[in-house]
Amino acid sequence: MLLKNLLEHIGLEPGRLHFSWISSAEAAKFVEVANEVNQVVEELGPARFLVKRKARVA
Amino acid sequence: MLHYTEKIREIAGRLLKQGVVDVFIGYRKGSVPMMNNPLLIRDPGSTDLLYWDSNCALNLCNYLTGRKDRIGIVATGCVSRNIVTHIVENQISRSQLYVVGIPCTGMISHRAVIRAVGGREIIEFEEQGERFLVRGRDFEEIFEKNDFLQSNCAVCRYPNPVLYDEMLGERVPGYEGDDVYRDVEKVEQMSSEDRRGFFSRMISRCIRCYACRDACPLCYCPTCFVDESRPQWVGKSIDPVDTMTFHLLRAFHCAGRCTDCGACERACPMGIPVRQFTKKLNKDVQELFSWEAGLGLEQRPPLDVYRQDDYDGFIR
Amino acid sequence: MTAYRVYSKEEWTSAVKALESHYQVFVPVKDGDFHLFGLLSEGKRPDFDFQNTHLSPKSIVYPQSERMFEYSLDGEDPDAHMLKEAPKDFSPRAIVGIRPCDALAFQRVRVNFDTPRYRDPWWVSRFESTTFVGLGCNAPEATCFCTSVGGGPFSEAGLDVLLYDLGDRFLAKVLTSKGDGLLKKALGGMEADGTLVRQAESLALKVTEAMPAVVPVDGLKDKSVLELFEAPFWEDVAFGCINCGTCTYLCPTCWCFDIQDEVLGKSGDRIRNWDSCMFPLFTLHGSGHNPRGGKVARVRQRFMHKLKYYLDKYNEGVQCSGCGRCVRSCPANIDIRQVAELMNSL
Amino acid sequence: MITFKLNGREVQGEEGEYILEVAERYGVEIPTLCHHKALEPAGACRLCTVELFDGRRTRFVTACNYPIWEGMEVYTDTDEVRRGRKLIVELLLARCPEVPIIRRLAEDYGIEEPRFKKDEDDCILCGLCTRICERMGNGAISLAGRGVGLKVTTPFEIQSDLCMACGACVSVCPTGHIKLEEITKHTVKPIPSEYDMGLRGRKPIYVPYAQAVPNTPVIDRDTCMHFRTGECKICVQSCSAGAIDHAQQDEAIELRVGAIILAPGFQAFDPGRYEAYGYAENPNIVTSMEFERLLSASGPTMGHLVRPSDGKEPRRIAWVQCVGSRDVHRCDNAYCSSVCCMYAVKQAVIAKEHAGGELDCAIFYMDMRTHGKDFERYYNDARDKHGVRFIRSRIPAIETVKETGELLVPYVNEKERVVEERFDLVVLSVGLETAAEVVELAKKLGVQLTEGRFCKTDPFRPVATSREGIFVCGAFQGPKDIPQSVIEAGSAAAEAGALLSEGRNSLTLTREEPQERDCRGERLRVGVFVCRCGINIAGVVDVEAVRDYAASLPHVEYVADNLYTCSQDTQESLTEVIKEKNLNRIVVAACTPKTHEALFQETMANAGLNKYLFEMANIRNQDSWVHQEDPEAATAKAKDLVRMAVAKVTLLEPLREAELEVNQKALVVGGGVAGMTAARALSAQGYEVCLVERAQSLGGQARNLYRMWTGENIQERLEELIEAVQGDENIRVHLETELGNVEGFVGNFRTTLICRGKEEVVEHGIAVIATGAQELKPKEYLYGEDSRVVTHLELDRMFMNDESALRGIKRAVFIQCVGSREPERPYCSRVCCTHSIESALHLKELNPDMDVYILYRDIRTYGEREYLYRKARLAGILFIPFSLERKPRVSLGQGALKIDIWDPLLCQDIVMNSDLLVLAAAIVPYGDQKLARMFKVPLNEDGFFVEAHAKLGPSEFATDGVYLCGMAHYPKPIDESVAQAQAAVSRAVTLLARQKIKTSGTVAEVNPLYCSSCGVCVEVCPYKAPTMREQGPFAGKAEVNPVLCKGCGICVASCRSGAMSLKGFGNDQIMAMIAHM
Repeated sequence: MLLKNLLEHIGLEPGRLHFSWISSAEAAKFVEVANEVNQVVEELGPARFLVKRKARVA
Repeated sequence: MLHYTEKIREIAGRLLKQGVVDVFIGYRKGSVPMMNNPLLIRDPGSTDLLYWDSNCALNLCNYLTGRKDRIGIVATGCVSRNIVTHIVENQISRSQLYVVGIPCTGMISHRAVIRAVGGREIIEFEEQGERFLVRGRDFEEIFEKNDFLQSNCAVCRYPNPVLYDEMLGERVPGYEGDDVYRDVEKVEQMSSEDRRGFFSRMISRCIRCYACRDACPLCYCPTCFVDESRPQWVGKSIDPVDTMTFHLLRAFHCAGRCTDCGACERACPMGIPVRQFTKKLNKDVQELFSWEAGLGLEQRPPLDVYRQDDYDGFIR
Repeated sequence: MTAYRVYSKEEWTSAVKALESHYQVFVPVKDGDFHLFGLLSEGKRPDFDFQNTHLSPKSIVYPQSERMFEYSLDGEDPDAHMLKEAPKDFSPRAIVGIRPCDALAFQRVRVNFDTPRYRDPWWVSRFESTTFVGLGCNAPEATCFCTSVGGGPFSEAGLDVLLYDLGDRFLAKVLTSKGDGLLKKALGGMEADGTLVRQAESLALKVTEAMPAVVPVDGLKDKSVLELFEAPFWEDVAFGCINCGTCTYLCPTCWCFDIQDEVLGKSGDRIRNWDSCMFPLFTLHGSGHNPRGGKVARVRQRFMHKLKYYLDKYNEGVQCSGCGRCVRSCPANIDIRQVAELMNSL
Repeated sequence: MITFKLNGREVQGEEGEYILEVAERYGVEIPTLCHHKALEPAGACRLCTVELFDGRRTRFVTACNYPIWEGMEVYTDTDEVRRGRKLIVELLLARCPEVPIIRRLAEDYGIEEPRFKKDEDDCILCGLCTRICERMGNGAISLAGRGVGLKVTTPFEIQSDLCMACGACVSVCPTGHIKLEEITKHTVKPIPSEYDMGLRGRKPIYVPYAQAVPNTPVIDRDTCMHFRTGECKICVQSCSAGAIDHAQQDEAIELRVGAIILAPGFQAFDPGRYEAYGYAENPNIVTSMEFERLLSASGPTMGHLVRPSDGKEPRRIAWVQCVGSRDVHRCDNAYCSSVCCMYAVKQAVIAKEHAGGELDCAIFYMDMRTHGKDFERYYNDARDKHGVRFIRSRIPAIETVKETGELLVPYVNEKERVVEERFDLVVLSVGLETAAEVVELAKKLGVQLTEGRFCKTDPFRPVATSREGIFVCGAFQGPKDIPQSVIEAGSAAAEAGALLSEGRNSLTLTREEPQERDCRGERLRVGVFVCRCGINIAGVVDVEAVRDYAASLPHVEYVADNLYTCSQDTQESLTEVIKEKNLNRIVVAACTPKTHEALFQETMANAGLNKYLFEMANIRNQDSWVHQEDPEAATAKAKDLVRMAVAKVTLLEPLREAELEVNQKALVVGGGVAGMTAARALSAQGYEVCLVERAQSLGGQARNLYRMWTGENIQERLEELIEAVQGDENIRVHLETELGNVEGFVGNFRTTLICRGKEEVVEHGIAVIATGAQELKPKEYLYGEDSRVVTHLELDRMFMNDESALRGIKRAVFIQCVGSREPERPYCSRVCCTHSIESALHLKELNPDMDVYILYRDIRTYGEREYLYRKARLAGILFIPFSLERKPRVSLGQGALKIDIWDPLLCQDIVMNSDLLVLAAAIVPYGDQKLARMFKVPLNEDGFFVEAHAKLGPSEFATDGVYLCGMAHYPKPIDESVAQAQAAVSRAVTLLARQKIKTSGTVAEVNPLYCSSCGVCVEVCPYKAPTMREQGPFAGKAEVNPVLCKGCGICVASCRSGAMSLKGFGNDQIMAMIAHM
């Protein structure tokens, strides 16, 4: 929670970071969560914040 | 707080002479105005070097880590809280320490003072009770200390040491307002995008000197994550993402342990308000775990323990 | 070569502006609480009313992080597994308003990057494409000690032009043909007469003589390295040090760097970054051993390098230009002037 | 081997094969309508016509039945061929213009409208149906008629007896022409799946359910056509493993055994007998067992909740409780089935979760019996958080609304008025009963039954039947839930084990473990084995491509693909390959490590490799199963997974497993019934026991109890038990003793006992915690203020002392749930209802004229305890319910105890005077934090110990070597305490009997150079594996005891300094996988 709050505080879009607790017996939940995360993240589009591509240096 | 100096010298002399401690850690008057120099003495004869005023803001707890001898140390509220954390985290044992407690009326922000004189060079600083005087080449000004406190000191709820063997004076009142986290709340109210901009701009000046980390008594790992190479968690260039990653992780490693002593912010040569990161965590830790760091030897920081009723609303 | 031109302050501002079409022009700009060098082309307003920039202009020639090479690990790429030099910009640049101490610093550093045997192509190319327009110090700070280390508030070492601030105008002393060329590209100004030159010279003399701190470094040359190395004071000197990189990163004469590879997928960059002798990774061996493993050894290394090793190796003074930045900004108040005194009087 | 050319490419086939088969194998598609690989080809549809060049000339043949020959040249897709096929399709389209498969073909061949006159048929006369019928050995249909009159029909066109309604014809018909109903006289219905309660069909060859053990298909002889006609055997042809043998016979095996354990279970009550409920008529009335399948993700609707009648989502569901339980009118099951209340609550909550907020769930009950551990909390949540409605009313009948399939449920509401509610679905909470054949079996075995036809047992030996050496467990012992069944299973195993303990280990076979090769310093040689898993993987993923790709990866020395990598023969060849190629790292790309890792690791060990040099890539569960619709992406993903696994495996290092001796002594903490029983059971299995009791004498709470609900005298039995314990040579009893400290871990505990200030250290391999619980001292109802207000135990004491005053009492009142099921103690104390009724009956025995009232919230006389409830009512004891909101009020009035209570039946307050008020005080745990910390075992929020798994591990802790029984686990009666004590012992013996245990090699380790001594690891580890080194060069740094470490990784995640790593999951290994992703 602290991490999520901090990340979102410094500007990570809500919905970029998810937490879930899925036991190995909860296949349906896994699918559900995976799809949901997928959907939310797709709506957000590609991540830019905190993603390093090529170092921005001289 | 100047008047503490004599008492510190006297106590240090006594402790060293009686062999209660092997070394005594305090401050020496600095060679530059509003900058004091941490000092360790062994000889009861050199206690005159010890000095105390409202510019002793580098956290002395830093100098305790891993010491094996018996140590006398002066400690304000926040330093004592860090000493508590140090003891809880096995960095020093209580029995090695003789803590000389300082009821603290706050440290002066040298940056604010310089700003107040329009960036002109200050050559002399003199503390006079609740006021202080600064003198430059062609000016002289007297200020109220309370107007120039470091921002963490201005909202300090624990100015008195929480652990000590001897106190230097009467306890002083702590801050009682309920807006300790007003600065964090202000940022919280911004939009996600604005916050992103706010923090990106904030750290754009960072030169990756790690003064904030090195001034922090919580940062005592033998190898810091920024120095690890297998894997290399964070790049070493001044790439903005790497810089942000560094600040983020540094702050997170302090989650639930930070006493908001302000050493990081004071140490930053670029004047970056790095406490914006840790203070958000402090606020959340207080809200989620009702916890403030370093108040007692009995409990470990909240991220070290699991409790059934830990907040889990974020887990799906 | 010596010629003088005089500019009213407004004139000078537009003269600098005129340089923009020929150079990347770096000028002191106010940024929050302090001054820094900024690019004119980025819309920065020059502000010549400053003591010194908070950060030294070292990065203009020697960036804190610099991409040296690029490479590809993709077998399909015809240039796979080859280091290719990263594109670089060596176009002419001018640092206008550099303090004499910082100009001196480039000279002190040059012995490292530009030697008969080794030449750092990037440092040298940038250095050579740079024109240094100095601004003499009318009011050195209490922490300045350039005169003690071979410089002075109006020292001309390393400069192409030296400006004197004469209150309402600048007197520009042309020192090199490079400087001459620059002033020719600048607009305005006029030939200065002898009165102004004399006024400037007397100002320089007065200020130089009034320099407050004298830091003794005269005895260092004759001291034994080993004795200094084993001197008893290092532990006390180092005690307060928190091993941050402030002193070395602010220092105009610190030059150490570290080379890092950054790989993303199948492409990689070889980047060099400033290093600092304060850091644990500095001189860390592959074996895990570090000859300067602890705080005391690191602090000693910094001072020994600046004040002894450099002196012994190059015989060109100490590796310090007396700018005082480390003294002012050290969070723990470690003061090189006091250390120099300790070393000098051992 | 015959070589010929197919579309110009050289191909090979076996003698006797037809063109179509070979083409299929080489991936060349030839359209056909009448071909089935199990049947002889007929060349009926002509669609598979191809061009054949025999060296001299070209001709057209049907590929399905033209045998291949050396040197021939076949072209499957020339213009000529296409033209010919187009004509065939056009003709077919004219005949069957509406059949989808023909329309698709027409589209493929660019035909919009046939030029011929259109017909309205849907049979293309391909003859598949008749051929398959023949193959089934029936010949119930054939092609009859001639020329244009040719058609598929039955003999004489009448529905026939010959047809067995097997449905084979329907299954092969490409057009949907065949209607089984028209052919057969038999009713046509799918073979009901037993697992899905008949809600879904299954095949004659089937795996009973996905998790069945063994997970191999069986042939149902009753429906298999081969067993019915002697023909078919298609399965033999299709099984590439050659596993099918129709000749197998049942075998009678005679075993000589020392003990028998009966665990035949129960059968669900069949509500078809209740006409009033209309179960047999209305498909929307289902039993709870059927509903369970409807809710299940593996069920017929994949967990999507719909009504069976029309597939609509129900909006309102009702549960009707006690169907076939607590009922002597419509059936003979007077007992309570114990489990139905809880499962109904669970089903209602899950149904709501599945359906979202819209669903209304109502449960009609008589008494809500949620007496299990944590059940009451669940019940409260169901009501308060999920909004499940609970209505106390017995439902007399259910009516169907014909038009809508809705159901009308009439009931009596709280105002005593009959009302009716409509539901879309009604679930009958059917009870448990003993099957008739089990009753037969019992008779055969000479085992006595109770009046409810459950196995008769003794409370102090709850799993011993009336016949020596025969034990019972599970629902045959009495209706019960899973935790209690699992406990009894352990209990029965302990009883049997005690009989057989002398023979322990005499039949064990020990396996020779080959010498492990030291492969340090060797060049990396990775073997990659890609599994086809039959068609599970290969049906989607291009296994050969993945295999070839693996061969291109660095360090890979050997690759292979297997049909079933897990099969016995593959294991053998794997062992050979490892040895032959000197492989030193293995990757298996197959299914889940959860089920198969251990098998492959064992194979590696057999080949002399350290078993930790192994990595699995799950290309089935995580790939072929989830990306069926996109084989290309699935193949790419399989390559990714293999590449990652190879990247990781190259960085793996051999790990060691520590082996430790198990101390053969046991410690039992607590000298009550549970503790003593555990001690006796351990002793009976031949182990030494140290029994610790803090009181001055043995016996615990049982000392305060008068009679069992079955009437036995407890004190007599307790004395026998105490004597047996004291006389047992294997048991050392420590009275007035408490635990000072516990060190060590499973197999090697060192416990300090403190007895009157003196300390003694005992070493033991396991510990059983049986510290019990105690009766609450109530703070209400004038308890402690008036001597006539007593608790159960106090009343029992009066019974035992045979106090004559009791006989003079005119009126006695019992109040239930005193301190239980209250907000501050939200659990049911389980035993009080039975205890109150038993005491009330005893009062009636003492003085039949006494008025006895029991004021209750729900009477929870579960199982056969229900008889006692009935007996009490017959004996004239009066029961008045109350709710938590309207609790009885007790005051003093004119020398008597005055009790006010709202009677919901009369809808008014009743005031009664009483001479005796008995409070059913709650059972409260000791909440022994110190003990919990010493053994690193958890307490729940109520203060009871938390077992390893509520259902599957009820008598043990998650901490190895520590076991749990009795009331320290949860309030329970003596018989259940005894069972759990024996269960705990049986779990303990599985460990003790091994004498040596191996720990996992996957443990955490510390890099002391990185350790900052902060102690987070010590703090967070639930198993106390990390400690701070006390001496040596790294004194003050953390270290991990590999024996204690469970490899959970929590320390690794918590370590700020990066000093902790989990072997086999190190930073470099995981980063390598990420880098290769």
